Amino acid sequence: MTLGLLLIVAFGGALLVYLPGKISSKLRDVWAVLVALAVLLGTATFYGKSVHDALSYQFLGLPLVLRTNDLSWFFAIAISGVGSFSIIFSLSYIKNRERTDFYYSLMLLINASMLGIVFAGDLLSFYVFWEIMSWATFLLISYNRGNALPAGMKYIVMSMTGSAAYLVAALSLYAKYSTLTFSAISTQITTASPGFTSFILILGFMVFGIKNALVPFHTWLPDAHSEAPSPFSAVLSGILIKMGTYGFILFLYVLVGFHQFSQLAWKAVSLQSVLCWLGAITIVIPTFIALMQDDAKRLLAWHSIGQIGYIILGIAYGTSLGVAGGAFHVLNHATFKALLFLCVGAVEYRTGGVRDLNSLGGLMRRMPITFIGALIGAFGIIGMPLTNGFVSKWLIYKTLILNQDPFLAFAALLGTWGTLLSFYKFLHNIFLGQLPEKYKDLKKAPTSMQIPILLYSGIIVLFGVLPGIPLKIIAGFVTSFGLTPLNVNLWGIVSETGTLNTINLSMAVVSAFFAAWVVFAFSRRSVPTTAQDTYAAGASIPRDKYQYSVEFYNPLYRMMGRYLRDVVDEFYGWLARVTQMTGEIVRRLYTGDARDYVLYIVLIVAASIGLKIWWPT
Amino acid sequence: MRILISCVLLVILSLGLVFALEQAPFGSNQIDNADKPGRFYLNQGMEKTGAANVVTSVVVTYRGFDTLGEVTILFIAAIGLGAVFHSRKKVKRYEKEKQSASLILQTGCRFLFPLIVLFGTYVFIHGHLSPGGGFQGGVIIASAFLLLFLGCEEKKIPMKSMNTVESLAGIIFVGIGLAGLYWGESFLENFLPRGMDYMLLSGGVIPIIYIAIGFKVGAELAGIVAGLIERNP
Amino acid sequence: MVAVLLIIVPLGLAFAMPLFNFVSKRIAAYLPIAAMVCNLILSILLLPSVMENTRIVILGGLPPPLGIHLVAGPLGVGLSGLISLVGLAVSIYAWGYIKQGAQDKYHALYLLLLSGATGAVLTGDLFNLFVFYEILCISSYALVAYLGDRNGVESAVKYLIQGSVGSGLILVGIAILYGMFGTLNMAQIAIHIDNVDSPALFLALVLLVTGFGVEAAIFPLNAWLPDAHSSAPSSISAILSGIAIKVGIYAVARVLFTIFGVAVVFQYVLLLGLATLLIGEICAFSQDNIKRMLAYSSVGQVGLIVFAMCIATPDGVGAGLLQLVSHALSKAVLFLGVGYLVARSGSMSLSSLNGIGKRMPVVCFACVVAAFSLVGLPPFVGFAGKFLIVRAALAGKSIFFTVLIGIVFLATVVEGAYFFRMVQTLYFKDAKRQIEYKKVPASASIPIMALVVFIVALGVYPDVLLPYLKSAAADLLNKAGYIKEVLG
Amino acid sequence: MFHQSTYFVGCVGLMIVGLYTMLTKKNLIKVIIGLSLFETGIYLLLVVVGYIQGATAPIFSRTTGSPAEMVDPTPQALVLTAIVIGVAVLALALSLTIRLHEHYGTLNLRKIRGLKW
Repeated sequence: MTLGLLLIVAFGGALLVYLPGKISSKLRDVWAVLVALAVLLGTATFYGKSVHDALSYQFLGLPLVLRTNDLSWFFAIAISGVGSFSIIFSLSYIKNRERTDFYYSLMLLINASMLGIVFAGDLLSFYVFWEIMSWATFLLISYNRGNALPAGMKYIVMSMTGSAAYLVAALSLYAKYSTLTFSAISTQITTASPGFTSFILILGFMVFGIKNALVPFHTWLPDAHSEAPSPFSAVLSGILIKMGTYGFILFLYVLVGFHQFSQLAWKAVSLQSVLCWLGAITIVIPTFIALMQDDAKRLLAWHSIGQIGYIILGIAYGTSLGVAGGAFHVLNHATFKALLFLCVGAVEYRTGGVRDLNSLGGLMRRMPITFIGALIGAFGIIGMPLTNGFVSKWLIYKTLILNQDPFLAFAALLGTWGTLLSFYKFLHNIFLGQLPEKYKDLKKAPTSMQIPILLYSGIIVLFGVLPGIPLKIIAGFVTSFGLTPLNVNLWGIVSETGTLNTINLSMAVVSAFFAAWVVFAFSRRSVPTTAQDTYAAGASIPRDKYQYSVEFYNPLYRMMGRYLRDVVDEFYGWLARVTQMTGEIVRRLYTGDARDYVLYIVLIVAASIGLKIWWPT
Repeated sequence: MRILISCVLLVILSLGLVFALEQAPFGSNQIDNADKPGRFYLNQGMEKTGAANVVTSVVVTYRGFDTLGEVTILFIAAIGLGAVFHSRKKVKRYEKEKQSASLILQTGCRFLFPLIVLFGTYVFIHGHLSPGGGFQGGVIIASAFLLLFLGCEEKKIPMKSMNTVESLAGIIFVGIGLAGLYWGESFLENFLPRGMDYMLLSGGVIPIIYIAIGFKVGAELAGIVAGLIERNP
Repeated sequence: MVAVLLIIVPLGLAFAMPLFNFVSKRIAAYLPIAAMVCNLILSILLLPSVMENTRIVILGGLPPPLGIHLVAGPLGVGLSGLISLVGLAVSIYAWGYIKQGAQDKYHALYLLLLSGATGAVLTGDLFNLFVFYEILCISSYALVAYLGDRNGVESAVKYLIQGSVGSGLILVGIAILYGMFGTLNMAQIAIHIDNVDSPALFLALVLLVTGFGVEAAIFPLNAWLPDAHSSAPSSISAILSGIAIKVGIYAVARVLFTIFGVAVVFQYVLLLGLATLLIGEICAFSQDNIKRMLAYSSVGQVGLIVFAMCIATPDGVGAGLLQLVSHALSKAVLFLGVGYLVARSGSMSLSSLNGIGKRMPVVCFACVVAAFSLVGLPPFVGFAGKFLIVRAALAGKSIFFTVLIGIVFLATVVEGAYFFRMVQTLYFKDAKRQIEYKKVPASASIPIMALVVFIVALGVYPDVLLPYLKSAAADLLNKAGYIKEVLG
Repeated sequence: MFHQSTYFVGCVGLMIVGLYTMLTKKNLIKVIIGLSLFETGIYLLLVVVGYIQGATAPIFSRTTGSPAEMVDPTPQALVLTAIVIGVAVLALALSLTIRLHEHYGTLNLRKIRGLKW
């Protein structure tokens, strides 16, 4: 199987969904799942291979290259995994909606285009797939209608700004080196002037920062994530925004090279430290904004931004531990964030679209599998030992501490606290506490939803216990960037000052759990009583609002709220309004009076004559 | 305000035009150049085409393609007018004020009409010999129709036959051009013998084309006039 | 020699229209289709031979400097192929779309418009260019007012006034050039122009560019465009946007590059093009009337094409030409599609089209593809155009152009914003009223889909156009080559 | 006779008067008259461009006929074409004006502004 064939299968499968869809919806579902699995399998066969195919097809006289290596494969397998899990989850989630053909087609198309991005071997094909991904994502974000429309607009406008910057960067490189393939550029760029390299890199940060939701460019993400259909939110948050991370790695390590990057500075401020601090800000502020959210998906969305901060911090830090941590966090975030979105999706599916944290509660007994999934996902994102999130965060902390960067380390730590707080709220408000009356008869999530939830949970624990599996691949490409090689074994990773050994760790954690279980199992059980009788003297009260978890962190919010305004978003909104107003003013030029139009013609002739007189050349 | 701006702009424009035009070497000194088309037409036009009126030979053969375009533009104006007026409601407003022309006027019109048409025909038939030509003749014929409209209101021009004349004349023009392509070497080539100088039958295809143009222009302008004064839909 | 038929066939058929009308009223609608099929075949047959060396078609029996002649070069024949392709699609569409008014007159005018456009791109004589340009303009004045409704007539009047002033300026320019050089042949003027330095020359340049600029809709000469494009019948909007503007751009480019070739003026026009781009896109952004929005978007695209051409390298001109092709195809699809959308929903306001995508899937799909192509998204042809433009602009490695490209992209983002808003309106908004929409007839959906196929096919494989673009750009830019081809 | 530039001044003057009328008059008919004036100026300019002082019309006859003493025939042919184009535009403009008057009941250009912005 060649890469070209894989992409043809992926794209063809996506576009041909309409055909079985015309016959029956069952057939279409089967087709979609089969295509997704076929792509997953196909991707898996490239494990460990290094391929470099120049296609016979050329675009505008420029050769197109597909290539794969450890880095690409790492991302590709994550893409096709998350993609196929989401497709399976969609089977029942999307069943009763309209335009399901469209939905599946776009899901597969986005999947295919993301694969194309990571397999692209030159800047042009990268861009083509990137753009296909962007507009397909736009269509799918808008799928939910209502609030989703402005969210989609926000996304696509920012995304287009990014692609514009990309095009400028890519074609500046082309103008200088008359090639667009990564390999050729990376050998030639070593001689470039610092100014040119910074120009390219800053444009690149803009492009990938937008997709990645790095802080000044993050505003599209909360809206888009929360308004998209949940299985797609999983893809969006899990892997689509990581294409930005891939781009970061590509520009920083593959094209320019870390050594060159670390030397770029303007006066005392180096580009690297700017990026690191952006990462740190991205960790802290969005995490605390997330804490205040009452919409389950919005909360998750803000956390996506926060977690991206860890990834960027790790990657920009540039030590091999940091890069490995960042890259591993990509995979981990893909698993636990997708899992969390799917759990919320399952809840949403059963409760009829409710995702307001204040009106849910006590669903643990009604939807146990979903609860377990959410629990493991939350553990993962907090970074509890035994989950994969722990390992990647450990790597990042370790490198920050080793290099004696207390402020960055503190920022990372602060982010974790925020995460802990908000996921306590998340878990509690949905699954624990009291079950509202109206959800008494809630059924379990359908099997097609439980399968991906369980699979994700399994993966999180597996990679948490045996982090060596992915770390081996990561160590492979980290070495290829010219960083110090990592010493990885199946149980963990060896660093200069300490060794991560998950076996010991898991023994400890499991015994702690066991001890806790013993305590709880043999102590007295709490007896649930109905709460409303004590209040209001028997008058009927709005029960939904009397959950004690309503407005969970209200005091905290009152304290921090005013510092957590999304200033950037307000700025972009202002910008949009200014554009609109400019349009309103500018179009007054077209006065509707025919004489004015003649005046314009005379004006331009007279102006030209005047220019010629004042400015004879 | 508007007047002020206009004045300023127009002053700049006119000064620019006048000064620029003054510095340009116009007229005499350019045409003496023998490879210039103007000189060439004067020196050899008569011999090549046999038309005594050099302007006509330029209009009909050398720049015949322009003339074809020009005829087309008139045609466009005629049918465009028809299209614009097509869906129009009949306006009755002006009917009341109408007053039929006096007998003298009516008789005079009827008397003059054939004479004017004859004159117009003369002008376009002799277009290659004397000043005048298809356009001029056509306009004169159209003016005869205008007179008819003004004087004798009950007269209607037969629109259908006008259209036919227009269409046929146009096809003849194009047909002659294609015949030139077939028998000669290029479109609109003067493929007929040039005939005797200064005689009516000279100039090869020029008189034929001019007659076609004359009919076409006459019919079209009459149609335009008719359209504008609402005689016909 | 055959190239003359490209002009003569539609012209002759239009002349014969009243005669055919006697036979049957229904023939009128078929004549444009027949003429355009014939032109398309002719152009495709001519193109390969013309690519090797330009053919000079003598008219009226005199060789080039003396008589009028057509220059069947790669640019001219290629553009006439584009004209006949779009013209064919639109005439098939019009066959089912034009149901009111004097239909035979519509089809005759339409044929004349196309023959005017073809003549303008093929001719090698300046005055002849003017004449055909006028044929194009005058027939479009009449066609804009074809329906006779208030908006149509009003916009036609404004279009006519502006257009006529523009033509007058062209005529003054021609008069100056003729007075100075005693010839109207573009190649010969081009020879002489290099030896003369006179303020009159500059004046002629300004007048010609301004005059042709009115049809090319360069800011601020484009005030007629939003009115005319939005109130004409949709088939005519498509042809005006797809073809008529392009002829204007061709004429401007011909004058600028082939006749004058003054480098300083390029930058001036380039800035004008940039202004056109920005103003068009911003105005379109704040429009709610969908046809007006598309019209302003045409303004913006014209700005982009002018910008690309005024980079004045072979790459830049080629990119501009590709963008021209892409815009012609995409905008034709959009206007044709929106024509039926507007007809079915009964209003041009964007909000009346809410959720219409479900009722009219084919047309809306086509519109979305065309919109994506205009924004420049792969894998549609607009992407290739945009890509080449940026490549050409950055090839000079000058900071000036990098900044300009930034502005271009600003405009593109704005453009994307309103096109994506349109897509959302078509598909993702709930229809307020429940109306049973009639299906779109095949006479509309087939040409639209055919154009969509072109958009996608050229987008996936734009390389087929590359050699053509290269020689067409050379045709336009290589002054010495052009002179040599024409005068031998 | 006059110096040649005198003619230019006349032509330009006519054009400017036409343009001034177009720019300042509110009535559509007057604007069209201005257009007509403007075009007339251009026709004159075209004729002037080909004029040679003292030369005759380019028509041969049995008695006269020295090509050297004739004016350039090309501009005259051009003027012929241009005039016809002008007539066509004028006819179309007037017909559109009639239609416009039916719709608006006025020819005041300040009021005929159904399409703007």
